[in-house]
Amino acid sequence: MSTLEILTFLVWLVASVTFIFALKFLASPKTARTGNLLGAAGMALIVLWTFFTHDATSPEADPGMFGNWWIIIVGGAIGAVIGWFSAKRVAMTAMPQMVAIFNGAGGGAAALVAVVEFLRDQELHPGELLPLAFIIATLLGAIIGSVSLTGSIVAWGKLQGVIASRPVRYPGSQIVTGLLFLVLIGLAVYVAVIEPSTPLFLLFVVLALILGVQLTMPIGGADMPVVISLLNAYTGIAVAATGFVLSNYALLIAGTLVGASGTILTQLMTRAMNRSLVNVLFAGFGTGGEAAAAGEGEEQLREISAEDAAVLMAYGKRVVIVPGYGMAVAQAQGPVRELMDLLISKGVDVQFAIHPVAGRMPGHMNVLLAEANVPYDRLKEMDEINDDFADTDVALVIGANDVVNPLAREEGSPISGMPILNVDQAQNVIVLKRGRGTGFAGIPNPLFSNEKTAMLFGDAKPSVENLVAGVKQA
Amino acid sequence: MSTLEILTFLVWLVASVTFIFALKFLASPKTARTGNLLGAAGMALIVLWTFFTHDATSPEADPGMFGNWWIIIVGGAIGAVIGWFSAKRVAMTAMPQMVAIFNGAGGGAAALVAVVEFLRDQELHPGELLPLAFIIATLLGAIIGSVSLTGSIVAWGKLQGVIASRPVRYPGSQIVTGLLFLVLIGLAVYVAVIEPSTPLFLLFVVLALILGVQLTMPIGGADMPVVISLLNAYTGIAVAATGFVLSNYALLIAGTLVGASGTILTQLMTRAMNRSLVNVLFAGFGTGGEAAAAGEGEEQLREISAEDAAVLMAYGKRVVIVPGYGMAVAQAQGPVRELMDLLISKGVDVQFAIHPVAGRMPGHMNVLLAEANVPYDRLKEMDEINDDFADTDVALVIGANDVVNPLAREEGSPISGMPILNVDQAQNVIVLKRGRGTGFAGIPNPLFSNEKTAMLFGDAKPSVENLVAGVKQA
Amino acid sequence: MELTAFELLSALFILVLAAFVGYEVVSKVPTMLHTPLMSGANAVHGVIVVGAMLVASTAHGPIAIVLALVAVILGTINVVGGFVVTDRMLEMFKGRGGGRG
Amino acid sequence: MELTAFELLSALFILVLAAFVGYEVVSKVPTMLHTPLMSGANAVHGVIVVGAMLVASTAHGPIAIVLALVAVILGTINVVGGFVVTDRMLEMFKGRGGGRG
Ligand SMILES: NC(=O)c1ccc[n+]([C@@H]2O[C@H](COP(=O)([O-])OP(=O)(O)OC[C@H]3O[C@@H](n4cnc5c(N)ncnc54)[C@H](OP(=O)(O)O)[C@@H]3O)[C@@H](O)[C@H]2O)c1
Ligand SMILES: NC(=O)c1ccc[n+]([C@@H]2O[C@H](COP(=O)([O-])OP(=O)(O)OC[C@H]3O[C@@H](n4cnc5c(N)ncnc54)[C@H](OP(=O)(O)O)[C@@H]3O)[C@@H](O)[C@H]2O)c1
Repeated sequence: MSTLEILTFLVWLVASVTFIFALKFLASPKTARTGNLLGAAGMALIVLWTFFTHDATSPEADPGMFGNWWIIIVGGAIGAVIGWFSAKRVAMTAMPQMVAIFNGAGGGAAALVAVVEFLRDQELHPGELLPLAFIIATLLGAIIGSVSLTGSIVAWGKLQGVIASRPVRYPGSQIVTGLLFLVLIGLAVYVAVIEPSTPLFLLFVVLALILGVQLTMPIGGADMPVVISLLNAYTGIAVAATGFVLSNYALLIAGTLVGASGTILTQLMTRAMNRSLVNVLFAGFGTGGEAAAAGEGEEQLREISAEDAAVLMAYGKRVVIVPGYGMAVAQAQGPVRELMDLLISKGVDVQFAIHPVAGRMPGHMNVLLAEANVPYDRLKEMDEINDDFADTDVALVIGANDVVNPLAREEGSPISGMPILNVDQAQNVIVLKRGRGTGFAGIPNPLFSNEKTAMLFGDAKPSVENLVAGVKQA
Repeated sequence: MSTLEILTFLVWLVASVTFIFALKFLASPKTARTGNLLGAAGMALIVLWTFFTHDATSPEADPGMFGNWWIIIVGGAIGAVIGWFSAKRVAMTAMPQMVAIFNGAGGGAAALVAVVEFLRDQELHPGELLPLAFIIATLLGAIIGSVSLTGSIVAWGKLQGVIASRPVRYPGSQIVTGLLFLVLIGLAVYVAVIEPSTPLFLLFVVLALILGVQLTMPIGGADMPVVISLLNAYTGIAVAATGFVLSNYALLIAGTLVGASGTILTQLMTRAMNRSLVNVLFAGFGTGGEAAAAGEGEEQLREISAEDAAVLMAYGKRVVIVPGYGMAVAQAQGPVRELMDLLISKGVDVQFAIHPVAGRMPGHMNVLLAEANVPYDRLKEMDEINDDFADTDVALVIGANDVVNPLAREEGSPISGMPILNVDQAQNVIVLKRGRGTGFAGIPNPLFSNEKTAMLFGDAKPSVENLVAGVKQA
Repeated sequence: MELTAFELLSALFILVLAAFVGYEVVSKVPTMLHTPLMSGANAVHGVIVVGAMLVASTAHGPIAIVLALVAVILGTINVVGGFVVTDRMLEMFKGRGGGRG
Repeated sequence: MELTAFELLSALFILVLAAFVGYEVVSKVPTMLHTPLMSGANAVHGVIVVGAMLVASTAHGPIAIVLALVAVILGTINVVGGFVVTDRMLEMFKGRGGGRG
């Protein structure tokens, strides 16, 4: 090994260590931001090192490869501009989609690297079978990367509303998936041990792309955060496989790290929703529209004016605000913060009850409220606050639905068993929503027809602004 | 690589994974025992595999090596018998010493392996310098293993009372240590890059053995658990170095695992004592006898009879028992358990307050009380119980001293800043000890002359038995 | 491209150990940080851009060059977008522990 | 005995990753388990007995043989004693959570 090669290994090691610390730091609130920056620094190191030395790590490098520098420079520039501006511009509520797209890009890159490697190898040794470990890793990188690419695009589409967010199923869809798998396995075996045919390899990749769509379409839009997390782990595995193919330990380690941490993270997410991963992937939960029609509609709901609601709160001793997905949609966090300040100045004790899966991504509410500068110590986790609703004067539910649905306590509903916030134990419950729309699970919510509950209909943002005005006058 | 060699690598991998799980499981109460068994299973696997295939892993194996089987069988049998019986026979209170000895054995083995490797290599290629990485690892294995061996023996001696447990220092001892280090470095450099002289290598080992003694003698006997933990980490590092020399990944991983986990464990231990590792290693804390003479002696201590103490407890509502090193020495845990049962049957609420560093090893009190079948839920950690002393009728201190010494709350004493159990907030304090002996830190304890405190002198075991008799009659 | 058995086995050891590290390191993450952690991990696998650069440097023929170019673009989007969006998410938490307006 | 640079570097990667695993895996251990964990870790480094077996199998000459024999004995004491004494310590905890007499 040349000195340059040895140095390259050491750079890989340093980069790997920064990635480990990046993940470690990201897992704790105090150090999270440093962790991200550290990861970026490690990435910069390895990218620059590779750029300036890449002939060193690829012993069979084309002598004319300096002619290829433009690919890296042009590609890097285009990618950096796209990545930078889309990340900077994206709205807070659209971040999950954004992460999906970035993840898909990584998966696509991994698949393409596998394809280019395969093509190049066939050019150098036409018709020659590749060593088994090598071709297995190549096929793995190609299939997992491709699934991650198209799966992420579907996830993005569902969250963005470009694709129907309800589970899309057609008769025999399971059979199609099964057949796809069989054909993919057949092709893989053929290419690996019988004949390294380029057209068949490309067919393999195309079918893998279709598989990605086929696997994610039947999943409801609201489960997409979990799907994104899973696809993120997939991309990690694809990257690890590529690292194996290229004998590059940095890719191997970084990919494996993400594969492992992404898997456990996906588990933690489904656990917070009290569901299993299998259930998320195959149950077609989150049926939205359909079930909604069946549910609500008929009961009389008690309405309340913003003024009356304001008075109730201003003269209460203790108000607990329960934010949900609707607050995010309405971007009402600013006015909510104002409402909190006002109430506190009137001597009311105000707290926020944060359900672990409120909103559409874990930590969604924390992020939004922090954005609006709500002090961290006013945010209480479910377990912390659930016993305190009994001596709460007003529970103000802003665009939350499933996380306060008492049906969860009974058998037989899709959310049975999910722990919920005990708002129905408060003296008064005021619910802000636009109309009779259901939440993510698409089921009716008996809380709204509870005698303690009063509804304040309308988009959450103007509603909260009206409450602010009301409290000022009260 | 032959198939057998590949299988050997896979066995190493499996064994390494069991070791990782062993440590992981050992870190949680529910799984600890399983973890230990798992580690033992992995060890059995790798030892048996190596035994039956060892020519596979050592390509330069002596053709006549079957003649050497007896070494392994005889050595293994002797070692197994010694290890098994000493581990089975040792008293609970002597376990730290036992661990020290086992650790020293491991360190000694690592050093010997390095020596034999060096000798063999010199026999095969006399006078030839070894590759740098290889000789560095050999020297590391030899020095760290040797220090661990003699250091562990000193630790054992101090705890067993064979060697003076006070810090042993002589004028210029620091200089001797410094010189030793210099000579060792000089020898290492010479052997590594100038001439691989066997006599100098052996001198290096002998000086390393002396270094182990030199480093541990100045440390007080009561700090030995920390020292043992540190030497344990050292042995791990020596084993890792040996794994490097032998190109054996199982040794490399297992050694590194222990090196890393031992280091963090040592830190956790010193933190529980509110001291730094540097302080433990160099401050000569735990001066025992010397400081004791200076401290107590003159104040009047209030004494109480066992009968009176028994009445006080039997008619109290709440008694908190504070066990310490003296309970371990007196082996009083059985009678203590009896006392607890009796008091509970009389309607008294009895709890145990466990200070993290009570006794001479972490968890010492938990182990002893569990041995006596005290239910786990009666053992309260310091933070849990410290606020409850205020409404405790009797705090019964059994052979504890430093962990209840209010001097810790003031500046300038060796234990300043160490969190203590707030026994002085109880209505009555009864202290069981033999006389005016000091605790591990060798300083007076103003608690004993506190007006709330009454002393019950005598060995803790008969004293507690007298209390039991007294409560029966009360 | 020939991989020796030793290289393969070394890679396997590294893979297993890295999987443990990945698992252990995030197993205690609070719910609040799930999304930033996912996003940060997403940025880390953007290291695939290094792989894209390596194949780009030896690509020849128009097909390989176009594919390599796309791979570099996608990989760079993953890296740059990933770290930037994660940083934006985490910036939101800065006011914590008593953030005033 | 010749180590190639590649072997060395692979070992280095494994070492670094194993150090992370070792650190992470025990960093949350409760005080109560410090001693058993120390003792269990002590047993794990008893794997040095494998090293002792390997050098024993190729030892020749009386000095090397005696040293190898002692190494095997010490290594075995470490392994056997280590696991047995740890098990004894942990056995003490069995009565927890309501152990009766
Ligand atoms: N957090 C996560 O990681 C995550 C991930 C995947 C799925 N989920 C699921 O998402 C759900 C979250 O529960 P949630 O209670 O937060 O929300 P939700 O159950 O989805 O309910 C949101 C409510 O907000 C109302 N709303 C929508 N837009 C609004 C606006 N502009 N102004 C006022 N109200 C508006 C809707 O009713 P109207 O249409 O009548 O206004 C709806 O009832 C859970 O079922 C959870 O399992 C969460
Ligand atoms: N737990 C650990 O991991 C660890 C490790 C290293 C050091 N340490 C240190 O050890 C100390 C532990 O504190 P501690 O309060 O448990 O013990 P301590 O401060 O060492 O005091 C023990 C007391 O027990 C008495 N005693 C001894 N034998 C007795 C017997 N047979 N019957 C009755 N009483 C007897 C002694 O007084 P008499 O001689 O008058 O009887 C002495 O005052 C702390 O300073 C700690 O930092 C702990």
